This record gives sequence, C-alpha cells and structure tokens, in this order.
Amino acid sequence: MNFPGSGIIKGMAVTALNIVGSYFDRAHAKRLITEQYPEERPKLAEASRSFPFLVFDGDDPEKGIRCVACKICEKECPPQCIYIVKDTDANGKPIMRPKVFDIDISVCMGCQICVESCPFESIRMDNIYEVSGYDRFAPLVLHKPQLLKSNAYYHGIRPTEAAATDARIEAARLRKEAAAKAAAAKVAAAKAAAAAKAAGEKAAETKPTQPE
Amino acid sequence: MSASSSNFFSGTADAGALEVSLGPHHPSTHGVFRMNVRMEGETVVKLQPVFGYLHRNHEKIAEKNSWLAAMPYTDRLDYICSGTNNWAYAVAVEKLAGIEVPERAEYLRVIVGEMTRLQNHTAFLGFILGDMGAWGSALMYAFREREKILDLFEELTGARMMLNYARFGGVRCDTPAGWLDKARAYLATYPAFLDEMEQFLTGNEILLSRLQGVGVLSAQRAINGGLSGPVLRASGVDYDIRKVDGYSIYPRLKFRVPRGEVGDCFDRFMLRLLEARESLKILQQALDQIPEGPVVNPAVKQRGFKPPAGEAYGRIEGPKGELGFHLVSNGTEKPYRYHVRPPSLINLTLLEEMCLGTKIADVMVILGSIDIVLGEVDR
Amino acid sequence: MHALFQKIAALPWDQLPQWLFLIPGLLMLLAAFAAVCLRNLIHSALCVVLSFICLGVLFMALGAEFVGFVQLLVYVGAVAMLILFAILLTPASEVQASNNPLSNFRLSSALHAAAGAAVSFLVLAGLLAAIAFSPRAANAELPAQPAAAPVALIGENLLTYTLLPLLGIAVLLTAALVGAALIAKEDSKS
Amino acid sequence: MNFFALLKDFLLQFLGLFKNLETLPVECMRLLREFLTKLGELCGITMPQWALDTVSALVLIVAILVTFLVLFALMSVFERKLLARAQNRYGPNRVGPFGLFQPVADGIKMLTKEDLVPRAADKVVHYLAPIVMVAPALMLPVFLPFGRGMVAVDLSVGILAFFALGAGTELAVFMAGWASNNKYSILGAMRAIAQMISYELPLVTSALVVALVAGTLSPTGIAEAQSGYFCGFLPKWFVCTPWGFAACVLFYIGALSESNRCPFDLPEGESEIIAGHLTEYSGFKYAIFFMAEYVGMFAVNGLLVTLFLGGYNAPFPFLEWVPTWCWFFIKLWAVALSMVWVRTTLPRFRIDQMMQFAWKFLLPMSFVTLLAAAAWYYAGQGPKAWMSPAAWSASALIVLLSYLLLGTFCFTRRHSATNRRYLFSE
Repeated sequence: MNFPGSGIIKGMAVTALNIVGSYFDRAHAKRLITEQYPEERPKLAEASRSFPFLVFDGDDPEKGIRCVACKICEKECPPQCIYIVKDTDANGKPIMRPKVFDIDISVCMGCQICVESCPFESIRMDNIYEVSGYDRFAPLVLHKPQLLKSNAYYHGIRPTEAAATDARIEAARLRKEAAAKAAAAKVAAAKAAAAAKAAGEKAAETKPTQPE
Repeated sequence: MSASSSNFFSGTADAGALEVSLGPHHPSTHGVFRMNVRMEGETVVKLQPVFGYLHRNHEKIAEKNSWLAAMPYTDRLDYICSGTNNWAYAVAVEKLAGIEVPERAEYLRVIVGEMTRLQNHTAFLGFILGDMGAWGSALMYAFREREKILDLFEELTGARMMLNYARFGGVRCDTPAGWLDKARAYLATYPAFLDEMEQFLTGNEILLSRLQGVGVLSAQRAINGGLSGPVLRASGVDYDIRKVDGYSIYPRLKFRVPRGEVGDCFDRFMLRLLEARESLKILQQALDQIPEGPVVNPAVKQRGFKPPAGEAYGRIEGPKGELGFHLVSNGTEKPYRYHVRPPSLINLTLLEEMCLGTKIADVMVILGSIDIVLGEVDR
Repeated sequence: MHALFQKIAALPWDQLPQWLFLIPGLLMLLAAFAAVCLRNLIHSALCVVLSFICLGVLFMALGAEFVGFVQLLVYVGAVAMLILFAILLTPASEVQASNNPLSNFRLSSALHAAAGAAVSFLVLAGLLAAIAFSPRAANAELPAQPAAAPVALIGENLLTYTLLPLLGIAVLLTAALVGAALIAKEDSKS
Repeated sequence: MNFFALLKDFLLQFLGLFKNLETLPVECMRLLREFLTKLGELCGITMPQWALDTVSALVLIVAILVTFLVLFALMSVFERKLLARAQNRYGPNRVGPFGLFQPVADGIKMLTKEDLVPRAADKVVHYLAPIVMVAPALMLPVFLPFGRGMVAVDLSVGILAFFALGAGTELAVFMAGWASNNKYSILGAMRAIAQMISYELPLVTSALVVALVAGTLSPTGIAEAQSGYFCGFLPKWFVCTPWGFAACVLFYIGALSESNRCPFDLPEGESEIIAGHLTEYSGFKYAIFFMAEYVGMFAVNGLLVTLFLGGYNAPFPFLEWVPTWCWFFIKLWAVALSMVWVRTTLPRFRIDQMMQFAWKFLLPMSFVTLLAAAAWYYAGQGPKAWMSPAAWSASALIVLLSYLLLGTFCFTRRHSATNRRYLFSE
C-alpha cells in the first residue's frame, strides 16, 4: 500500500508500538532498556576498566606491595599521569619500593597500557566509575594509600584475570625457586666437585648429594 | 519574497544578506564546529566552515610518545568508531615494520571493525533525524541498539567506546568465554531492528522531502574532492578500500558494496542502512569462520617497539571513509612523523559546495549526512 | 465631606458603561498619534496595531461583535503582520535613510501640517458623505433590537445587495496579487 | 439566621450537588449567586445585579484559568512521559509520585533563574512580548463549551472570536523575535509569521466547513448539532462524515502549526535556529511563553473537539451517564496526547516545504472539503444527509479523489523511496 501519507502512518505505527511495548517490557529486554541508575546498577563485565590501582599481597599494604618502583609505567603512560618516587632506606640507599605513587585520574584515560607494561603484575585496572570531588585537582589525584588494594579485591572484581595473574606469579616464583635451587645446586655441585677433586687426590669415598 | 534582505541590523558591507555564525556552540553542529553563513532570506549564499575548536594536538602528542602510546590516542580521533581507528594505526605500523598478523587476530579485528561500522551507521540514522528536528525517537532507538554493541565491546575490551584493542601484530586480548556466541545471538536480532528503522523512516514523506534532492554531489566532484566512504559511494562511485586493497581477511568474505545514483542526502542516508546490512553479513561469516590460535604475534615487542627506519601509509575503510595513517620512522622509539588522514575532515571540504543555494535547515542535514566527528576533524 | 460623597453617589453611575468607550477610544487616538510620531518604524507599526485593537474593542462595545472580531482577525492578524513583515524585509540602509517617511519631503513643517490636515479632511469628508448619502441612511429606521443572526444578515447582504462591489473588489485584489507576484518574480531574476 | 447557619446550609446544598455530576459546575455558579444574595440579605443590603455579575464572572475566570493552567502543568509532565515511552525511556519519575510534581520543580527552577535581557534588545517590546503572548491565549478557552450549558461567553460568532484572538499570538512572536535583536530570533519570528498566516487559512476554512453544515458560528450551536446518533448508536459527530474527517485532519494539521508543534515547530527549530524567537528569553518570561503555547494548544484542541469530535457529546448512547464535561476533557486529552505522538514520530518540515504544503495542499484541500460538505448537504437534503447514501458517496468521492490527486501532485510525484535504485558491486 502506497498512498500519500502512508509513510507517516507507518512511522506512527512504529512509535505507537514502542509506546505500548514499553509498558509490556518488564524484562527490559527489547524496549525500555533504561537502568534507573542509583537504584539499579549495571552488572559490569569482567573486563570493564576505569582507572588503575596497585595490588598488594596479604594483609599489609606496605609489606605486600608488588610494585618495585621500576618506573616503567610512568615512562609508558601515554598521558603521563603517573608519578613515582623510589623509597630509600635509613642510609639513603634506594630500595625496591615506591615512596610516592600518584595517579592523576583527571588526566588518566584508562588505556590500560600501564597494566600491560608492568613486569611485576602490580598495577591493575579498577572498575569503579563513581569518582568525583568538589575540587578540580586534589580529590582527583590518587595517592598510594588510595591506590593500594588487596589481591582479594582484585579477585573480587575480575576473578579470571586475577587467577591467571596469580598462576603466572606462582609459576614465576616456582621458576625462580627452581632457578635458585638449580643455581644453589650448581654452586654446591661446583663446590662438591672442587672438594671431590681435592678429595680425589686423597682418594675419598664420599659422594656429592644430588639436587632433586 | 524577492531577493530581499533581512539584514536590517547587521552592519556588514553587503546589506542584502544576513550573516550568521552557526556554532561553535550550536545544537546541531555535531560538536564544536562553526559555519559562517551568509543568507539571503533563508537561502545560503556563502558558507565558510571554521574548525579547530577541538584541536588537541593529536599528531604532535603521538610524535612525542612511544609507538604504542599513540594507540589509545587514536581512540579519541573519531570517538564513535575507536575500533577502526586502532586498526588503521596498527595496519600502518605493521606495514612499516613488516609484521605478520595471526589469523585469529585478523578475524577479531574484522569483527570489531564491522561492529564499529554497524554501530556508527546505526547512530548516524539517529543523528540525522535529530538534525532534521525529529524529537529523538529515532536517536533513542538507534542508541538502544548501539548500547548493546557497546556492551559487547565492553565485555571484549573493557571499555565501551575507547577500546584500545588493536596491537602491533594482533589484538590486545582474546575473547572472553562465550563472547562469540553472545555476539552471534545478538546480531541475529539486528535485521529486525533495521527493518523497524526502515519502516519508521524511509517511507516518511517529510523525511523524503527533507532528504531527496538536497546537497547533491556529482560523482566527478566527489572524486575531485578526495571524498571517501559512504559519501563517495552515494554519489555513485564504486570505491571501497575493503575491496580495492583487499586488506586483512576481506577477500575471503562475501559482501557487496552498495552505491547510489543521485548523490543527495537521501542516498547517503540509504547507503548507511544498506551498508549496515552488508556489515551484518560480514559479521556472520567472520563469526562462523573464526579459527583458534594466538591473537597477537609473539615476536613483536609492544613495549619499546622500534620499527626500522622508513615510512609507510596504512589505510582501512573506516565507517566514515578512508582512514589512513602516514608514519615515518627514524628507527627510534618514537615516530618521527605521524600523520592522520581523517575521513571526516576530507569529506567536509565540499560542504560549502553542497550547501550553496539550499536553505539554512538543509545545511544541518547536509552536515549531518556527511557524518563528521569533530574529534577527527580537528584532531 | 459628606456632601461630596452624596454628590458622587448622585452621579449617574448607571450611565458609566456608556462612557467606558472613552478608554479604548482615547487609547486608539493616542496610539495613532504615537504611530505618526515615533521614529522607530517597528514601534510605529506596533502602535498602529494597538489602534487597530482598540478600534475592534470599540466595535464590540457598540454591540457589533462580528465586525469587531473581523477587525481583529483581518487587521491585527493579517494586515498588521504584513506591515511588520514588509518592514522586516526592507534592507537596513533604506530603513535608516527614511526612518520617518515624512522627513524625506523637503517641505516646511507648516506645509506638513497643512498637507496632513487637508488629507485628513478629505478622508473625513468622504466618509461622512458616504454615510450621509448611503441608501440605508435615507430610510434610517434602525431595528428596535439587533437581528437574531447578524452574521446571516451580513452574509445575505454581501451576496445580494452588495454582490457587484464585492466581486469588483475581489477582482481588484486578485489583480493586485498577480501583479505583486509578477513584480516579485522579475525582481528575483535580476 | 446567623452567618454560620447560612454557611452550613449552603455547604450542605453544595454537597448535595454532587448527586448530579452533569450539572455540578453550572449549579455551583447558581449556588454562589444565591449565597451572595442571601449574604446580602443577612447584612441588610440587596445585592445589586452588577455586583453579582462581577463576582460570578471573576469566579468563572479563576475557574477557567485554574483548569487550563492545571492542564498545562499536567501536559508538561504527561508529554514528557509519553515521549519518553515512545523512546524507550521512563520519563520524569523522580519528583513526587510518578514524577507528578515535576511541573512544580520546573516552575521553581524557572522562577529562580536569572531574567536576562540583552543589552541591545528593545527593552520595552522585549518586556511586552510575553504579556501579549499570554493574554490572548488565556482568553481563548472562554468561548469553548466544556459541557452542556457550560460556556463562559456564549457568542453567536464564537468561532470567529476564537480565531480573532488567536491572531494575537503572531504579534507576540514577532515582538519577541524583533525585540531580542538576535539573528536567530529574527529568523524565528519571520518563520513564525509566515507560518501562522499561511496556516490560518486552512484552519479557518476547515472550521468554516462545519459552520456551513451546522448553520451557525456559535461553538455551542455546533456542539449541539452533533448530538444524537445515526443508525441507532453511531455518534453524529462531524468527524464521522467524509468531509468532516478531511476537514478534521486539515484542522488538526493547522492546529499543530498554529501551536508551533512538531512537525511545524520551525519558529523554534532548535537544530537550525537554536530557539528562534525564544532564544533571548530566560527565566519566567520563557516559562510564560511556554505556558501560552500550551494553553493555546489546549484551546485550539478544544475547538477541534467542539467542531469535529462532537464537543461534549458522548460517543455512544450507553455511555451517556458520564457527565458531558468529562467527555469534553477526555477528548481534549486524547487530541493533545495525539499531538505528542505526532511529535515523537515526525521530523520537521523545511520552511519552503512548509509553505508549499500550506498553499498547495492544505488550502486546496480545505476548499475541496467545503465543496464536499456542500455536496453532502444538498445531496442529503440538509440534516437528513446522515442516512442518505447519495450524500455519503458524493462527499466521499470528492474528498478521496482530490486527496489522491493532490497528494500525488505534492508528494509522491516528487519524492518517493521506491524510485531510487541502489547498485551493488560484489
């Protein structure tokens, strides 16, 4: 059917369908997809990201902090919103821990490059999205205490990724241990060999212990 | 009404005309775009586009940062279509450094790229209706569906709009479990939505009279102006980089490239609808054929990436047209020269030509039919 | 004091409504005067509109509702709008040059006044003559009370008694319209 | 008898009035006059007639004003809610239950906003424009019969009076646009005047059609002419006849345009000229414009209801127990909400297309309906036409044929989605 005005009538039918349909769309599936925000909150996807935070292991943020203040993220950050100062020990010697770790989230664009570039799995993306303050600057610069969040929290917001991270850390730890053991064994073996050599001259009977 | 003027208070030299500065703060300039328009009555006799209000120094920032650090900035070029922006930059870098891309990564790029095109064209339908003064219904329907695509994006990449998904030699992450099925299921409902939109809009007499015969652009002028994308194809030029360059896995996929005959706003409008349907076909094929495998070339070092010295121009068919990156490397960690060829800006160059002799209300529709994003125009 | 009150109370208050016509009447004259005197063309036009409105109110006060509303509809709704439109569409330079149309005549103010008086007199005389010599006036027998359907009466009169003049005016207006369209068209070509 | 006894007596009488809802408003006015007379007697004076007239007129004015302002307030909420529903949203639902107090919040917001007047504006005219806008708009409803025997001013030329007062709106829009000294405002004002003058013609002509058949210009007379039923139960509304339907649609389109509503909201086309003549208005002056537009819209819808939708008459005999004034307001809301429905569907016309539509389609079409109505009247021998097949077929034929011809000439011949071809390359 095509007569003058038919297009308008068709269009009116579509809107009428939507008006009526919105009252029969309780499941919010097809129409009326509005979320009534403060009461209804969206279920965020696991990958959903907002701003970075620092992961710490265990219960004590200061002890368990993974960050070693290597400053790779500071260098890689595209908008340069990370500021890190290395901590020093009593003697003024730099130690592998950040004294200052600030992220200006008014500058941060949530690109996740810091996360990708971190070799120590210590910086991760958060999924909070209610960040605001009454000041342009101070409330939006997150300092170390605000940034530090536990590994349990990380597991809470993105379980799959956190499990993979933990597995990687565990594997790395095992590798490291193995390597250390191997190195120790090597050293021990070398020592033993030297000792054996020395002892061989004396025709010794002792055998060096084998590492597992 | 003769060629009379309405310029009784404007003290310009030409007393017969009314000069209006449309924008930069104007409801329908799609951002901070400004047009100095001279009108006789309501007819436009001169139009001077003024842009740069959203200039963010994109190219220099990229040259100051590392190669990888430019990637999230490309999201912000055309912030509606960040998926294709990432892809175009990655294509240019891969060309520069001669990087192979794994099969699965190519598929994922096509899937994200075509979804981007789909949501861009969907949003376009709403935007242009807004420019015509419809009270947001079309826009809300379009956004309703676009939101669902953005939800898919969020599950895949973590962000709804600023995907930052492509990487040199692949993509950043693999799909989460069940994502492909979800995408397949959602896209199966999409033709019904497009049908609804078509029923809602295409027959509407007011819409037809507002779009048909407005802003006509001949094929020759479109080619001479360097236009690309749906605007060029609406003028009847068969030019789609997906077919011309045959990059990525497009040669393997079956799809058609629509083109119009008249080159007016209505053709541009219809082309978006038709292209959205073709994108759906591509998506179905890509989602069905996607192989297993790595999603990024493990040989490529993303951090501290140093391509060999040289230059390359990589381009893809973005939703708005040819999106190209011209990169010059001097072998260091930073691009020596980084240049963007934004489709929005090039397509905008013929705005005055399309607008002359039309009414002031048409200017908004023509501007809308070009489908610009100021983030890309001003960079 | 009490005497004053009594005097006031003794005034013929029941005749007051008859004198209320003075309000729109005086306002009309004032607006008409302002329309001539004001230097801003738009203000003048708006004053003309005001005097049109007051005229309509006067008609209504006289019980001629139909004519009163027609006055509003035609003069305020259409004629005034056309005047304003015409002013709006006139280029600024022309408006400024002749902000007050009379100022362009190179006549002394006395001559202005004389010319104005003469024209007014002529118009007034014409109107009075028309009223005096109209056949209605000759057998001036006003109906005791207004007809039940004055609109119907007017319509009947228009289509019988004054049909010829009505058609004549219609033809004239159509010709004027066509002529205006022609002139406008030529102008846009050049 | 003291004052309180009198008060109690009349309060009881007042409550007694609720037994018959149909006559409630009229009886209230009568009771008021009676009460005043009795009150005068109590004080030892005979209430003069003019005092009674003045008081009851004032009460009437306040009642009509309050009714239409409440309609405006409710409309501002329901319109937004309906628009929202059409767009898959909820609409205002935060202020009060179901967002019903939204107009209060809006009013407070508007009142507390700064009243800006541009320095270069013509301050007097800028100040007067909202007043000129709102005064005729608030006067319009007095000519409408809200129910049987419920009309504030029963003029024999009521329809003419309605249009005459409606013409004041144009003036206000012009004043607002010109005085603002803003280019967008002046464009908006020019559009508004061109539009209102053009659309007044089909509007008045299609009202004339009804006046022709009903034989009167009085709204009450026209509403009364539509009482009764044909075929036993079908309403004798003019919209049920072919010519009446056509004229009703034309009047509806004209009403949309006269009240500056979508798709004819060019004077304030926000995507082109920001807000047209309202660009430089803020705060309560803006609210007054807004209010005048809505009250004007309700008034012209009320006229549409009176002219075509049977006024206060019930649609079917078995629904006659509902008071007539309820029917009037039900129909009024139906028409008003249908305008929201139109608004949510259609894009805006362009200025030249709008003028073409008015002069090339609406005006000829309204003359055709005049012809069709005449054919109806004569083929059906006046009031008997409802049962005359000749009248039905003659007027239907005239309307349909000319609609198809004109429509094809104006639209389909020029614009069609089906005459476009799209080529595909593999």
